[in-house]
Formats: sequence, C-alpha cells, structure tokens
Amino acid sequence: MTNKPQLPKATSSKSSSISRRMLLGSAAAGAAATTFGNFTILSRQAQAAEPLRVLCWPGYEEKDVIAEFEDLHKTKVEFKIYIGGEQMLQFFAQTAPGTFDAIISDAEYVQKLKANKTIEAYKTDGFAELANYHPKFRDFAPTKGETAGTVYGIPTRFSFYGISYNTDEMSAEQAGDWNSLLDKKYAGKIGMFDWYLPNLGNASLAVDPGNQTPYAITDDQLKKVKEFLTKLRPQIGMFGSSNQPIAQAMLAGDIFASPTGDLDIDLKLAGYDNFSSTIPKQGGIRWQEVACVCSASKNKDLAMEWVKYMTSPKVQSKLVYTKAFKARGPNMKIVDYWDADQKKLLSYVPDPANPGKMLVETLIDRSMPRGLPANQPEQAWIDIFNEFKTA
Amino acid sequence: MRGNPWIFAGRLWLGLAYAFMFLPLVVLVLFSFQKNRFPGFPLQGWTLQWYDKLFSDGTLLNALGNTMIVSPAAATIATAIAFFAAYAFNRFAFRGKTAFLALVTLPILIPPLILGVGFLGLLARIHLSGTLFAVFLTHVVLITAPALAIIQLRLSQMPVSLEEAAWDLGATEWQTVKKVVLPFALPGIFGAWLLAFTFSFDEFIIAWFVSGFQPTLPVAIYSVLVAAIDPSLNAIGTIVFGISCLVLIGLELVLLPLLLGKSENQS
Amino acid sequence: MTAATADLELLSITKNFNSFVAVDSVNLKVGRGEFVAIMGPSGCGKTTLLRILAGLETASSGQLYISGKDVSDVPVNLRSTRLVWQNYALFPHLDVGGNIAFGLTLKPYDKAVVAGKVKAMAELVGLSDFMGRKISQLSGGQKQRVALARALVTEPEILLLDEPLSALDAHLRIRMQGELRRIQRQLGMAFIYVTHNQVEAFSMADRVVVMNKGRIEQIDAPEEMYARPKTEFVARFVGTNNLFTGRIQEIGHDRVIVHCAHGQVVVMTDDPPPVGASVFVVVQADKLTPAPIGLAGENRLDATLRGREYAGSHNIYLLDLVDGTEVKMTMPQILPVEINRPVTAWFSPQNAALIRGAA
Amino acid sequence: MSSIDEAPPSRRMRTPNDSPLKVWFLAPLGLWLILLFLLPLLFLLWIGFWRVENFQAIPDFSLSNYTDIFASFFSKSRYGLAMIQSLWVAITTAFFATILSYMVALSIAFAVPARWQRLALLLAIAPFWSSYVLRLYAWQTILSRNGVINSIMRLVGLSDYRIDIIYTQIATRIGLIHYLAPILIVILYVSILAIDRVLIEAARELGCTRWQAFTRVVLPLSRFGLMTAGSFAVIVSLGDALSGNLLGGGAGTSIIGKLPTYASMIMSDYSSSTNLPRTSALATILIAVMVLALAVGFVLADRARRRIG
Repeated sequence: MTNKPQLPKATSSKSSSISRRMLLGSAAAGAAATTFGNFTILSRQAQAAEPLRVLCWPGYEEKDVIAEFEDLHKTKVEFKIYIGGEQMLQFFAQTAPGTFDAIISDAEYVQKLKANKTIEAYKTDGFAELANYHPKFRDFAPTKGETAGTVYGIPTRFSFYGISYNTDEMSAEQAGDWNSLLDKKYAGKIGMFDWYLPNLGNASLAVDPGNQTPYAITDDQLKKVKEFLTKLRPQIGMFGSSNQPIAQAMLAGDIFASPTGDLDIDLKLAGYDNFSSTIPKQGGIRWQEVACVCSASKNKDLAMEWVKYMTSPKVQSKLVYTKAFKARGPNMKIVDYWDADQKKLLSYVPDPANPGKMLVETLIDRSMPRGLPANQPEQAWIDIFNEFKTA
Repeated sequence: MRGNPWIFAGRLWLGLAYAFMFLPLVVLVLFSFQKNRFPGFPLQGWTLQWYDKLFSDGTLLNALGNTMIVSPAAATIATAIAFFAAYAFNRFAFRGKTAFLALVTLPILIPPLILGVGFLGLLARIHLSGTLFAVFLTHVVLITAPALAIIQLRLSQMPVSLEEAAWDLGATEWQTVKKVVLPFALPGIFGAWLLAFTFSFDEFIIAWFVSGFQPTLPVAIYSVLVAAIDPSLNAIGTIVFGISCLVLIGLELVLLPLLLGKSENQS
Repeated sequence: MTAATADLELLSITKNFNSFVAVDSVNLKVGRGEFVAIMGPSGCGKTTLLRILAGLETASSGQLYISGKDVSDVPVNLRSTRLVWQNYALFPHLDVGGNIAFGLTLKPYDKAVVAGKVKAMAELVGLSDFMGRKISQLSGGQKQRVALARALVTEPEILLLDEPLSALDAHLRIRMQGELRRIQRQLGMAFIYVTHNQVEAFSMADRVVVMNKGRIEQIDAPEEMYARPKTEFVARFVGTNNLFTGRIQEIGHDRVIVHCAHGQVVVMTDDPPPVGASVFVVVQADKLTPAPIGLAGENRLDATLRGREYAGSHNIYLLDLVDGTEVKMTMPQILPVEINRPVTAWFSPQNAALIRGAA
Repeated sequence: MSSIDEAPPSRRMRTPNDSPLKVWFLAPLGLWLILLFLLPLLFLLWIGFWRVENFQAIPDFSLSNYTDIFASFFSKSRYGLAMIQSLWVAITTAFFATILSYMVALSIAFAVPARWQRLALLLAIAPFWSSYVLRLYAWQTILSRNGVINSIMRLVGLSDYRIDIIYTQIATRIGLIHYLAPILIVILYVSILAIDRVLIEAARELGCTRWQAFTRVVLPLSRFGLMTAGSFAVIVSLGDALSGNLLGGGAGTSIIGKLPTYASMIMSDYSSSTNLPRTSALATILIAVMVLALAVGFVLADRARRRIG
C-alpha cells in the first residue's frame, strides 16, 4: 500500500550524504505529509505499477541483495519478513490471495504450502545457473514437482545445525561427536535452539549415524531418540528462541556449545576467534531455503525472473553474507565474488581431510536436509520435545 | 526530620531502585558507542559506527517513517474516542458501566501474542491485514484504555456545576462540550495523547502480525534483532529512548501534575 | 399577589429520588421584582427546588409557570432563569471578560453589542478593572461578582442564587448582601435566594420561605416570621426562641392561660385555640428578663442558672426550669448570680406567641 | 450547606442533557471494541474448536483439542507442569515486584521533599519508555557469566564470588520486575498520595512510633492499591514469554525445576507446528487462568477497599 514509494526511497538513497538531523527532520515531515495519503488510498488496486511482493526470511530485503533486480526490471520489490515457517503459513493464509507473488520457504514447508495449493510447480529449464549448483541441491528432493523437470522451489540459501563451540572449552575432536555433549563437563553448558525439528533430527542421527532419512524413522528408533534426549537434558543450560540469545550466551561463557549451526561465523566476524563449528561424524541436519512462486500471483513472469535472479552466484554471494544471516549458497560459483577471508569464514576452502573437496562440500555430504516427521504425526515429535524440555 | 533513620533508609532504597531501573539503559547506551560487536567486557573503545550504519541503511529510517504515520494517527483517534467515552462515563450512570470499563481494559491484559493471532485472523477476513491501516486499527484498540484512564482522571476533577453553569447560561449540550468541557480536559487530552503515542510507538508484537510490507520501527528492529547480532540495535534503542525522554518532558509538564491532582483548577 | 403580576408560580411541585421525597407538593408565587429567600436546614429540599426552577432537575409532578407560561418541560438552556452557584462555577479557562460574555457569545449577537453589554454589566458589579484577569487570580468576592455579572448580563427574568455568599468571610458577606439588594432593586428583577443563614435571609428578603423535609412550613415577611412563627419547626428554626409545650386551660378576653409542665403561662392572643388544645408557647430569648423583685404574678420562671456565654454585645444565660426544660435568656447586663444558684426569669404576655400543636 | 440527599449526584438528573450524547459518545468506543477486539478474540476462541487436516485448519466444532491437551496435561506435553511453573513464577514475581515498588513509592512519598517528588517519580518511571526487548538484552549482558556484574566483581578483586543466575527463573523475575516496576510505582504512589496526611499525624500524636504509624495507618489504607498492583503484576507475568525466553533461557531453573513457563510453551508450540486450533485452545486455557487470577485479585481488592470503608 505504498502509494508513494518515492519518499522513503529518496530519503534512503541520499542518506549517506546528508546529516542525520536533516534526515530525521525530513522523514518526520514527510511522514506527516503522507499520513492522509497513506490512509485514504488503501486498496492495492488503486496503484498503477504493481511491485513484486515477496514473503521471506530476513536477508532477502537488504539493499545489496535486491537493488540490482529493481534497477534491471525498473520495479520495486516489497518484502514481508517472517521468522519461522508457522508465521509464514499464517501470513499467507491470512492475507487475500494474490497478496504475495513469491515466497522464500524452508524446504520442508513446501509440503505444507503445496497442501494449501498456494504455490505452483515451474519448469527448471532456462535456469542456467543450476549447472553450478552443488549436486545435492540439484536433486530437489523435498521440492520436486509432479512432472519431470518441474520443481516447487529452487534452493537459494542453506546452512547447518552442526555444533558451534567454544574452542577454549571443547576440542574439535569432541565437537565431532554428538556423544561428547553428554560429557559431565558440559552439564548445563549446552544451549539449544527452541524448535523440535532440527534437534530431533540431530538426535535421530546421533543414535543412527549416517541415516539418509533421519525424519523417516520407526517408532522404535523414535524411542531411542527420546532416550538420547533424556540423557542430554541435564546438559542443557538454556533454550534460545533465535540465534541471537544463543550467540550472546556463548560469548558470555554461559554455554560452551550449541547444536545451532554456525554461530561462530558471526562471532569470528566480531573478532572473537575462540569459536568454531562443525558437523559431528554421525551426521547433522541442514536447513535450506527455496524460492517458490505463488499460484495466485498476477505477476508470475516477474516472480520467475526474481527466482532466476536469486540463483545467480553474485546475488547469493551477497545473500549469504547479509546483516541478518550468515549462511551458505548452493551455487558453488559464489566463491568468485569473495575475497580470501570470506571464503575461509564460510568454509569454501579446501578440506585438508578430503583432498579435492572444499570444506563446505564435506559438510554438505555429511548433512541431511531438515524434513517433517514422515512416519509419526507432528504432534508426537513435538510431545517428545516438550517432554524433554520439561523433564 | 533530619537524621531520622527511616528517611535515610528510604533515600538509600530509592538510590538502589534507581540504580536497578537505569542499569539496563546505561548498558544499552554504553554499548551503542562501543566498538564491541557483542555487548560484553572488556570494552574495546568508543565509536559512532553503529549510528553511522543505522543511518546509512534506509530500512530502519523508513520504518521510523511508517511509525510516525501510524502512531500519531492512532494516538489521535484513540484520544478522541477516549475523550467522548470518558465524558460519557464521567457524566452518565448506566447499567453495565463497570462491565464496559472492564472490557476497555481487557486488551492490555490479554497477551499480545494471542491477540496478534486473533487480529490477523479477523483482519484477513475483511482483507485488511498487511496494511499500515491494520496496524492503526489494532493500535487504537490497545491504546484507548490508557488514554481513557488519563482523561477520566482529568474530567473527574471538573466540578459538575461547571457544565450546569454553561447549560444554565443557554449553551446546548454540544456547545457545552466544545466550549467548557473540552478546554477543561485539554491537559488530560494532551497527556493521554502522549501516553497513547508512546504505547503505539513501542508496540511490536501486534504490529508484527498485522503489518505488511511497511513495517513499523519496532517491527523492523525485531526482524533485525531475532536474526542477527547487531549493535545498531543499541543505537536505535538509544535514539528511541532519547525520543521517549522528550515525551517524558511533556509528561512532566502535563501528565504528572494531573496524576498527582495538583492542577490549578478552581476549588 | 395575583397570578397576573406573578413572575413565577409553582403549583404542587414534587420531586422524588426513588423513594425519597426531596420536594413535597410545593406551591409558591413570586411577584415581579420580589426578593424571596428560601431557608431551611440541610436536606430540606431548598437546593433541589432551586434546581427545578433552573431546569437542572425535572419535577416528578406539578407545574412551573414563568410570566404565566408553563415552562415545566422547557430544558435548562432555554429557560429565562439564571443560577448563581455557591462555588461560583466560573470557567477556569476564560478570563473575567470571557466568563461574563459566555452566555451572550452563544447567540449570534453582534460583537460590539456583546462588548457593550459586558462593559455595562462589569460596571454595575464593579469589575471594570478586572476584565483581563484570570479566574484563579480573583478573590472570593470578585469571583462572586463575576458569577453574578455572568448571569445578569443575559437579562434573565428571574435570578436564582444558591447560597451565593456562604464562601465569603463575614465582613465581605455583609457588604455583598447590601450590594445584591442594591442590584436587585436597580434591575427590578425577581431574586430567589436559597440560604441556610437566617440573618442573611431576614436582612435581604421581601419574603422568607422556610422549608422542612421538602415542605414549605411558612411564607412571610421577615418581621412576621420572626415575631409570629406559625409552626413549631419555624419557631425552633428562627431566632433564639424558647418553646414551652402545654394545653389551653382557660380563655380570657384577649389572652389565654396555658398549662405547661413547669406551671401556668399567660399569652396575649386575638385568635385563641379552644380549651384543651395542645399548643406551644414561643418566647424569644431576649424577651426574657430577670423577674423584678416582688413580682408575684404571671409568667414567672423559677429556674437554676446552668451556664453563661459571653457573646460580645450581650450575654446568653442558660437556665433549667424545675421540670428540666432548658431556657435561654439574653441580655446586655451581667446577672449577679453564681452558677447552679436559683434564678427567676420573667416575660410579658405581650411578648409570647402561640402555635397550635399536633393534636 | 446542602447535604448529600439534597444535591443528589447530578449525573443522575434528568435534564435536557440526559440523552442522545450518552449513546453518541459511547458508540465509537463500543463499536471499535466490538469490531476490533471482541470479534478477533471470539474468533480466536472459536478456532480452538477447529480441526487440522493436511496442514489446514478446518472449521468444525470439536473438543478434541481440549481433550488432547488435558489428556497429556501432566504426561506427554506437560502443559500442566509449565502452568505450575508459570503460576509460581508469576505469583512470586508479583509479590516481590509489589513489595519492592511499594517501598519505592513509600520512599518517594515520605523521604523526598514535596517539591522533588514529581522528579523522583518521573525518574522511577522513565525506563518504561524504552523498548522492552532491548532492555531484556541489556539484562542478559548484565547478568551473564562474563557479564557486567561479574566483570565488575572481577575488577574489584572479588573473582571468587560470581552471580550465576542467568537462565534461571530468578533472571526471568528480574526482567519482569524491571518491566512492571514503573507501572506499579505509579499505582502505589497514587494510592499512598490519597491517604490523608492528617491521619498519619494524628497517629503520631497518639503516640505511635513511625513504624506503628506505618503498620496501623499507611499499610491498611494502601491495601487496595497493593491488591490492584499485585493482581496486575500476576496477570502481566502470566502472559509474558519474552523475559522467560531471553533471561530464563526458555526453561529456566526454579525451585520447581527446570521448566518453561506456559506462555513460553504456547509461543514455541505455535511456531513449531502447523496447528493454529491447538495453539488457540492453549491460549484460551491461559486466558481462563488469567480471568480467574483477575477475579481473585478483584475479590481481594474489593475486600481491602471495604475494610478501608
């Protein structure tokens, strides 16, 4: 409903050159002036040029990532940020059809979006950049369309739920084994992300190393997962609802390790070198985001263009390095846009243990994509997690 | 009174209380000027880089712009609604008055997360979710209760005879409201507006749910906050607190005299 | 007074608050230019009655006529009455001039006309030098004048005043009494003046109305009311009266003998109740004197001196009669009797009045 | 002077003014509340009776969400334990917040010269006007193992002592008390201010010590304010998940155990599963508990008010 996108745009583009005071003043004055304008023109239909509207995790809206697309297509892209797949579904379900043209979804949530018929499959031919994707991201396991050559979503960003740890307190060898977390030394010193899916997935791998389908397990296996978690409970010092509190807790020394992924990237960037991360030998869970096109979009062509844009190595090189998140990109060519430091930080460097492979490739090989419980209802898994939390 | 141990203990306690109240704010402001990327010790030196970062990226400023549209509008409408309602509550007796007042207070008591989901569900059905207008609509609900309380407080200080005098002199009811009640309630209205404004200015959970492509400032802050670790947040926190301090000066001048009943109105 | 010349006429006005009867079938006529004071103890209904006249309350039943027109259902803002409040009820956000002009600015008058009227009124009440003052900067007396001017400038037919002087100090009150009377005469307007202060009522009013429990007890000129109260209530309420309960024992030519508990009392009267009727004998305290030596005859009161109060210009003596009845006697001189000693008081039959008792 | 019955509450009077304004002036508030508060709330309660099929909420009237929740109230999902934790944390938080704020209010009212009281009150409530979330982050920095307090203790050579309360419900309470204090201080200060100073002077005159004057006059007369503040604090604490998540570490330790609060459970359940009806049912249970707490608070406050007379 930005009937006057010019104002904020003008403000932000000039912002570096004018003083803060002026900026505040002009923003306030502009805001006052457009108050009525904004309220009277409420309906989307009233606007001339339809911008592209995207529902996404944080990062995609940052100027570095999207500016080139906007310039190229002479359009404006508007973002609604969500945090967590459930919010995404709610935002989608609770807005008029056609509100969003494209969605960045977690790969496993594509199933739920499909069930709601909110997204549609599209052909992968014409996506030249897919050739540069790591093979694991070319099989589109959770997002494959019903007919050959179609997908519901193409990966754009991913990373791991391996163990991030404080190198002063934990050795690389220990971090390479899920069972080290049970060490008495770490009682109350493990932080955990407050979501059942990655944690139960990791536990599933811990009790059944190398399982290619950690989310499709039998009831017996699930029982073992529960036992593993029960043993883990006294080790947990805190549950974090997002990365920030966990990273803060690591830094403050309140916890020594966390199966939350790669908190070390941000910590290293901040100048704290005593942090690292890895995926234990039993395997670990990987998250990945995919770009989807909404079936009710009136702007599908532009949405497709945007999806294509997001597969480019240059864009991904920025996307995985945003203020919001540090992550990894499925397009292996992104290294061409980085300096040595960035490559090292994001582990796009040769793996000494695996000649001929980059470290990130080893990690990809060792990790399994996050999925939804295949053989049990969601609630059964959530109950296990709740029981674990309240144990 | 001098040397009285109770007074001494009271002042000591007050000092401790202030230390407790301001400690987080001091930390917030301190780390907005520190080089540390994570708030922690030891300190790594002074910098303005986080402010620079904040203002070089238009996102938060845009969000501030959105907030400056929604919050004044919501505060204005809420204050207007609250004034009329407070007048009616103050003047008339009617059945269900207590229940009505309880209903007004309920929105602040229901956890905002719960309310947010409810708002989203309903607004979606009338195709209003995802707009600044939706934020405006819901914020009015949330901030009317405090505004009402302040204006009621002011109106309760108005002698009944003031209105009667106006009627007696030939004023219609509407003329009386306009020419007598409104001027009398003005300090209360002003205080209520400020309070309503700051509530709306700070509110984020509901706004998170119902706002669309134009986030308000707290929503923008939150979307950076949950995802990343960025001391720019301390910078914006400092600025928001600075703005609030300005509002507080307004409060000092208007709201407190009212709350404490030290107004200059006639006996 | 006939209806034709009456400014105001109340016909059995009654006001109930739920089961409580605040005003009980009141009938009253007020003539053109008359100053009527309504008096009574707290809770007697006088203020409610005034508010009914102003239109701030609606009577439960009865009719109200102003200049012959039934205004019972006319709302307050359309009535030609104006009320002056006890607490002044001045608008704190307006200055003196703004307060006085308030009523006029509600109507589409020419500004110059308003200014002229306000100026003239300010002069009448002596506020010309205070027009720009804030209300909070005024003294009590000045506020009172503003309230008066604000009401009068709208040229009402009747001015209603609700204990307007009760918040002023004694000196100012007396000055304002005189001034109110002067203004009332000058404008020839009917004033209805509610007060619980008897001195105020008696010194200003043409007629005094005494109310009790929502009913009118007596309507009379002040002197009449003082000298000849018609009910026990009025007798007790007005002045410093002594009351003796008794029965008519004997009726003479122009006097009756009343049998009281402490003895016989002789009262002069033209209109005696029948023998055996229950009556009250009213004697004002200042009409009691110590009995002259050797006085043998009527209206002797044998008593014991219980106390003395010095009231500046006079002394108040508290006496107990033989049957325990308490009696007050006032006189300028000092009574050379010690406390708890016997004393004999006396009053002339001419100075006593008779009130018929209950039954 | 006119007595009470003579000048009845004139709001009850029938004047020309009676009427239309009452309806017109209350209508905006009423409509706004009904359309934009009651309707969404009822909608939310209603969703609690829906069912979920294939990740979609289907309108229905089924009690299965509630029976499911209560069937596993103390076993599988253990919402019951979380509810007990919530009540324990909320009641103790409210207790401490009320007592501590009362002491602040008393100090302002009695230990600060009259002309500085406004400033003192203003200072006490100023922190309310900064973002709650940011304040919680600041508290995290303060209470952490290597945080502000422990760093300072190390600096002054007290490295043997260390406060270790982050990720316990004590930290949760600190965050909540910091949030509640400004509001409670205002409520309590206003209620203390309403006490007639003459009563206190009279008590002193009658030979009360300062302490007796406090316990026999001030305390009984501020009971209503204390009850109001206390029940407000209980309700806010019950509904808040942020402090428990950020400072309490999601499932902070308390005497009862390492348990999350109920509000925190709702929040994480909501974001974990595609089951809005279940979330709604969970929320409805919380609202019911809050209404109950409010009713208890109301009864207590009313009793306190009656005792004051």
